Amino acid sequence: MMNEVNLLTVTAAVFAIMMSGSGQSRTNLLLYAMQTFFIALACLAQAEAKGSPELYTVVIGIIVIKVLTVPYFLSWLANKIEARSDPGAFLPIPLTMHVSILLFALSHFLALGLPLFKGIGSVASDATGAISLLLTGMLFMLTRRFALGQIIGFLTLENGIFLFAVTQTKGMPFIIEMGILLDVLVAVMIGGLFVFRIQKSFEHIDVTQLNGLKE
Amino acid sequence: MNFVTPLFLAAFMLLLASAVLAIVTRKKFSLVCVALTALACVFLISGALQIGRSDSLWKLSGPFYLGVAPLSFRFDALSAVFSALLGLIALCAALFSHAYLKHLSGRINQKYYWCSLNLFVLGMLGVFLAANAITFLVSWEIMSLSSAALVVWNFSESKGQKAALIYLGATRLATAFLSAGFLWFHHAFDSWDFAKWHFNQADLLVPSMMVALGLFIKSGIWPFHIWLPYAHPSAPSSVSALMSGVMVKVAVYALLRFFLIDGSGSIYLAWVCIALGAISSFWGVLFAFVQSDIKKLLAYSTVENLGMIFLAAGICLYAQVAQLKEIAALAFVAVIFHSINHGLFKSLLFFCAGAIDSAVHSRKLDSLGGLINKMPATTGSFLIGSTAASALPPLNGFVGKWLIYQSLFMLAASETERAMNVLAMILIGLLSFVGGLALAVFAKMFAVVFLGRPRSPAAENASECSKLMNAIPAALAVLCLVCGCFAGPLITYFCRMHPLYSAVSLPSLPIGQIAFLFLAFAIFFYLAFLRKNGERIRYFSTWDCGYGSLLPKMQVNSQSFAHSVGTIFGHLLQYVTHFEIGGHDRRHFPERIKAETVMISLLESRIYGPALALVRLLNRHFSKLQAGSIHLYLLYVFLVLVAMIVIEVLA
Amino acid sequence: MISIIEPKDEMELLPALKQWLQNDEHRLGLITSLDGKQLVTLLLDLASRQAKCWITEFAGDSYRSFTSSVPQAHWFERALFDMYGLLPKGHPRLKPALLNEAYSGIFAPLRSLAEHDEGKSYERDLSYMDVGGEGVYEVPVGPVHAGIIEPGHFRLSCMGERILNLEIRLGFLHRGVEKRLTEVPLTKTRFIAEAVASDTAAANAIASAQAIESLAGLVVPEKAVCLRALALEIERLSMHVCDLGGMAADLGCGAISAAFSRLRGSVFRLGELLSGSRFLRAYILPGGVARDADRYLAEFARTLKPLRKELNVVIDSFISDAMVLERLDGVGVLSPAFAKEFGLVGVAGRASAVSYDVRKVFQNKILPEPRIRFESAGDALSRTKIRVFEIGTSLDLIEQLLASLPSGPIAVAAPELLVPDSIAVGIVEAFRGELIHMISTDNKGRIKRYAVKDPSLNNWTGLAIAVRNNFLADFPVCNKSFGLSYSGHDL
Amino acid sequence: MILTSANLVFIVTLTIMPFLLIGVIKKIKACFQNRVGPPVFQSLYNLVKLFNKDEILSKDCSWIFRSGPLISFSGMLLLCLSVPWLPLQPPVPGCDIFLFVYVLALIRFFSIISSIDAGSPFSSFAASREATLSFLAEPAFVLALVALGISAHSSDLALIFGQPIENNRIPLSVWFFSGLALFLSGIVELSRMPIDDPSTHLELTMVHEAMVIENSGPNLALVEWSYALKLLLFFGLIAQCFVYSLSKIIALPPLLLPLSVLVVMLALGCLTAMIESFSVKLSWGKNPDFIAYAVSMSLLSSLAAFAMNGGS
Repeated sequence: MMNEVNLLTVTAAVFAIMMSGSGQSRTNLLLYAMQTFFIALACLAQAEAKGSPELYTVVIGIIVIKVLTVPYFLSWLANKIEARSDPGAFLPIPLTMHVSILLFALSHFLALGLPLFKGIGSVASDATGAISLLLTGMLFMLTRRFALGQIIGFLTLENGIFLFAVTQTKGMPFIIEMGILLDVLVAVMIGGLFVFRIQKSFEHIDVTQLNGLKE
Repeated sequence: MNFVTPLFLAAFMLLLASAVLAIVTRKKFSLVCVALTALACVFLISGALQIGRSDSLWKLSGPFYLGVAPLSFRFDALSAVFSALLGLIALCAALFSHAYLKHLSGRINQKYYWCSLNLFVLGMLGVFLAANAITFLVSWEIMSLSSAALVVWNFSESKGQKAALIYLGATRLATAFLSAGFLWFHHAFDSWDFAKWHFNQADLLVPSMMVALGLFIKSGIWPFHIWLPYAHPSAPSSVSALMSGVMVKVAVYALLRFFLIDGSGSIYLAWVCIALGAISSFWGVLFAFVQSDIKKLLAYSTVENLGMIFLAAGICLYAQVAQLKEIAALAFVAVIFHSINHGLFKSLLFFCAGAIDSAVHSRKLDSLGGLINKMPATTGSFLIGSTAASALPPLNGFVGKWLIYQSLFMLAASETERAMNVLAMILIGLLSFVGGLALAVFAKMFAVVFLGRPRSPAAENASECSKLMNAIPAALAVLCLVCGCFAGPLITYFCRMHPLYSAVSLPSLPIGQIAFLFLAFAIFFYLAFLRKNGERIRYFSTWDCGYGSLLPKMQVNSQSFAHSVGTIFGHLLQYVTHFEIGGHDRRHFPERIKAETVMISLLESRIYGPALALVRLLNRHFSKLQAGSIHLYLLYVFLVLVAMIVIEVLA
Repeated sequence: MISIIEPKDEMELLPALKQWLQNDEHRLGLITSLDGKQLVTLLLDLASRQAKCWITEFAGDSYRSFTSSVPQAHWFERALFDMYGLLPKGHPRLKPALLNEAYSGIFAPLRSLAEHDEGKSYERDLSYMDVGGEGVYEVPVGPVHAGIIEPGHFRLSCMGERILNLEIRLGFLHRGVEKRLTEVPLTKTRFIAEAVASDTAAANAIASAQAIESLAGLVVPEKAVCLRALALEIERLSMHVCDLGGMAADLGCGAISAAFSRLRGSVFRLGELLSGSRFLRAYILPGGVARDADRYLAEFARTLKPLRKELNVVIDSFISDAMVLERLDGVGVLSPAFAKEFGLVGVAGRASAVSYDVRKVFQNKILPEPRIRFESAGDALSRTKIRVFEIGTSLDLIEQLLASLPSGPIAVAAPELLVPDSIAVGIVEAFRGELIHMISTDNKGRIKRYAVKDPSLNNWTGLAIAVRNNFLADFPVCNKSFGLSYSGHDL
Repeated sequence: MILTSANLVFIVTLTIMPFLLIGVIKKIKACFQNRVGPPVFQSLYNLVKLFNKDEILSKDCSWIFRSGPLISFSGMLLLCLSVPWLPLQPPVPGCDIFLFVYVLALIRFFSIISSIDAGSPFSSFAASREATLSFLAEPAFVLALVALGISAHSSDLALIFGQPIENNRIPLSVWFFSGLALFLSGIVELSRMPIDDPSTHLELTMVHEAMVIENSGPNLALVEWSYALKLLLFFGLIAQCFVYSLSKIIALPPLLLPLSVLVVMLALGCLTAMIESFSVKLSWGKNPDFIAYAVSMSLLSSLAAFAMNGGS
């Protein structure tokens, strides 16, 4: 049955699903922030359960960097380049949401089939949220036309990996987790710069147009 | 005293007599034919009603031996239900034709029509009663060929030619698959008797799939539905009613007889039925929505309803395998009940379409409108038919759909494979979507045909057709209502037909009470609020924003009603609107604008078209082999001989 | 300003006009006639700030239509046909612009009675384009609308939810304004002039005053010039706030719409303090303004300050709402090419890259110059953005004018008679765009012909083009984003 | 129908609550617009007024036109008496999910055809819009109810809703997601913002209002009354979803249950009013996207229903 961590991860995954159904950059970012916030909460619950104090620092790091800084920076960026909404590529955006629900169900079955790390007291169904986040992130990247969407998708994917690591292992070394956080920050900044560059040189940030650059 | 066999025999004879009479006599035969056919139908119905639960077998031997097996017929509850339906619809069709053919007079050869019609009914009756494969196939062929003859009645038109060719192709294909399957079964069981065959054996998957495929093609289920929208508009309305109301049910009957009634089931066939049923219900209703020809629309709606019936059949098969007795019984009842329902309301709608056609001489929705004041009786029947087809309570269509929903719901809640639970849930979602669309389809059709202002002079000057043509749809409408409100006993009766589920108690719906309460409310509020205002009603023109009278063009028409749906599902429907803007300075001041919406059937353009092209290409190459030289043929024979010897030696 | 009059031969008129319009600094102001015997083509030179009138005399009552080469001319020609019965030969869509079914075929309001007595009748084509194809249906909207707005008939031909064609029929309000303006004494002219369109009272009064002043050779005192500019900006502010509120109401944001209505009340208060009338009526007169506002300026400044702050809050919450942006983006696009060819003016013009603003060109040098911004997307969003921007500009201008208000008299006496045989124009940037009043005098110095060109006249066609291929449900949004005037059009 | 205390409560609230809900929504909207707004029971007074008015009928219309409001009112009343929109046993038993959905469909069918009957351009394209929107939203509505039904192992609405708390086996997440899905599809069904603006004056953008544009007098009164009943029905079901999911966290005394449902219904009214004051009506092309959210919520609800059903 549900425990707290499970509930929180699933909530995060639901936010990711809702995110995949919106084409508006600001809604996406808001939902991303919510999703990450619930991941932070899940992390906190995990810290409570396992009694590992360094996880608290990680939680604060997540909240500061991924819940506040990154969405704020990206929404500033979106405003700057007037990338209000994404028309979507390959799949209509509402359908993306339904597909990601399907992926959610799939990850539920997948999680049930995972070998259990019984020794460390993790529960297989915790992985549902993590796997679903990962898949949703990838789907999100696939179905967005603009570079901003790719960044958000990438961040969601990264959230999924992080959540998987937190819930399914005893916990990575503290320094690595903090390092990952910083990496994410740097990646987003660089990604933002790229978005600017693309915008500048092509007057729009439609990545499907980049295909045309091939010889 | 059992009158069953004589009654059926009499029906057979009368039909045959009527067919022969139509061809032979030269004078006013129409009335006699009608009388004979009608009498046959009456015998048929009364025979079917007498069958009850006792099975009986009746063999024709001697001269009717046909070389391999005698023509043998079996009377049991299942065949009784379907032959009763056949009798009823055929009776209606015969009476209706009598009046309706005047509309087509000059364009149709009446002799030919009556002969084919009688043979058609005869063939269907044979299929419903057949006790062995030979009888089945012979009747099946009579049915297919005579119906094809009825479809081609206006062979002179290119549309009719195309319809006939497609229909003939489909029936040939269906017969081919059926015969192949039956041969295989004969090989396996060494008998032609259906009673000795077991269709659901695991090692006989291939032939049972072949048989099923033949039935799918005949029933016009996705992706074999393409003959329906061609054949129905082309055939006279009374024939369409018979084809859509009964003939496609022949496949359902065969499915029930072969695969469902023995209580076992093949899981693969279940999957195929569920998949094709689900797709065709969605596909059919979606295409129905964007049609603007009444009969084409009704044809697509048939695809939808057949899809639902096959979906229920698939669930029944699955539940039988999974030993879910209650669900299997529900789905079984749903299959029969919805077949009957669909037979009733669809033939009703086709009869009404015929009445409209004969009054306005057009089947185009966008040239009709405002017929409610001109054809009040037809309007009433059509309204009931439409509400039944949209599965609205308290009509029979709702009960059928409710049974399907209920079986899906129980499947979703049952303790079976998780994937099946999820699938059942998704199917409920899909069916509700289909239901919503069906409602939109029939609301659109009813409103565009009967309400508002007439869209063409012909519709303006239409008048009600003859009493007979009104009475038949009206009678069917009453039956629709009765089957809906008093569904409980029928459901129990149908459930008892299955040998294994006769003891299962099914959930029931107080539909009669609800309908009664509803009616009481409606009458009460009418009396309370609306009637006393009778003298306080003033009549004025529809709100025109003060500009002046509204033109017929200023009301939504069929295509515009469906346009949003067309754009939402544009990819499936291949829905494209072309614009043609003309004028001296078309950029600034266009003088003419024309918008044309076209749809290309995805299946026809992407699958059947290329497949046919491939066949033609191969034909062209293979025809070189057939040079007409005797030496060449001898060479072939020789080569085959050598090849066989080689194979024998190697083996 | 007094315009230069040049006679032009009928044959060379069209080539000359085409050549004139090749230059980006040149505009076509107005095509009309004085008494039905000639064409008067008013041309504006934005570089040298001059107006020029080409007068083409012709015999008979038909001439070769310009419309096929100069699309902007089509509405002028339709109006000419209605008013004088002058037939433009080869006009692609000669339908009534100012009259409707109620007027008999003989009636042409501006023709002399003698000509009417000849009993010449005109066939008016009152049909609508019948868009062909199966599934096309028509939605007639108006002239009586659900809201309290003026009459106009829109005939929308639709395919499902898509608009294929829009035909606009106006002229339900024909009041004979132009005729009446030639009949009343000069002292009463201003009252009729400002009633041409009552939401544009100040701009109409200023344009009328400017034309009369040029004909009378008056020099308006500096203070009066500034006070007039103040009135004009207040009117602009009030109407832009009103239009934004209307847009918010059409989008369904009831609360924001209500806030805009309330703020419009404050702007009215400014107008009342300045002129004594909330709608700026009876304030501007030839020679100056009617009332000195010195006593109320302190109160004026007190009202203005919080207004700016509150307006910013409401506008921000409206225009930065992602849903609003999304809703307006790409709706009712009018491409810059069309805007140029149909000579669009004002907000709608500037949203489609027509940067023309009368204040930049023709206004008095002593007035502060406004900031001008233009967009090139041409959709409802750009029109809304321009409107928001102009609210800011108007507030800036009001503050600047208030800070540097010169002292001195507010009016000079107006003469009884005007310069004979000349044509003068008053051009003002009303809140909808370029507004022209043209007065021509006879040999005794009386007004012979008074022509008004409302900004809406240029823009109605723009609306008809912009809604093509849009959703039917988006028509009100398109219409509101153009914000055109019915009464200004139906003179 | 036996007159028990539960039935009495049911019928009393049925007569008052619909008008109260509409009144509260209007009042709060007025508040946001700096207006005093109409009295809370203005819609009731309007009804009385309309019943006393003359009726104007179009010359083009037939008996279908007047049957639409009649059927829609009778059907709504029937549903309000047989669907447990209050957590009490309804006076008329035996309404199951599918019957509920299809009686609503019956009402929709007749309102669509009756709006086309007069041949008005406005009401006929509104009918097309209504048909399109409602079939898109139908799966969300049905699946949300079916998810609840699967958790409750019954398709009888009286066994899903209207149960005392201790009998309630449906898990929190199913209640919650179904509540969301019902709310979102309720917005579509009730033609509220952001799908349809009930207070607009623009015929071209309306759905429900344009459909009934030709109705007047008692006929219009029936339309408005049945709309009020529909509002009550939907809000009652949605409120119960939220109250039950709340009751999984906080223990509610059983007697307070109906009361708290009524309070939540009013709160939903407030929420609707807020949305209607600040949100923007969606473009016609964006409506399917909105409905997709409703469908997603119902899918999540069904997923939750299966996930939680696994243990049993």
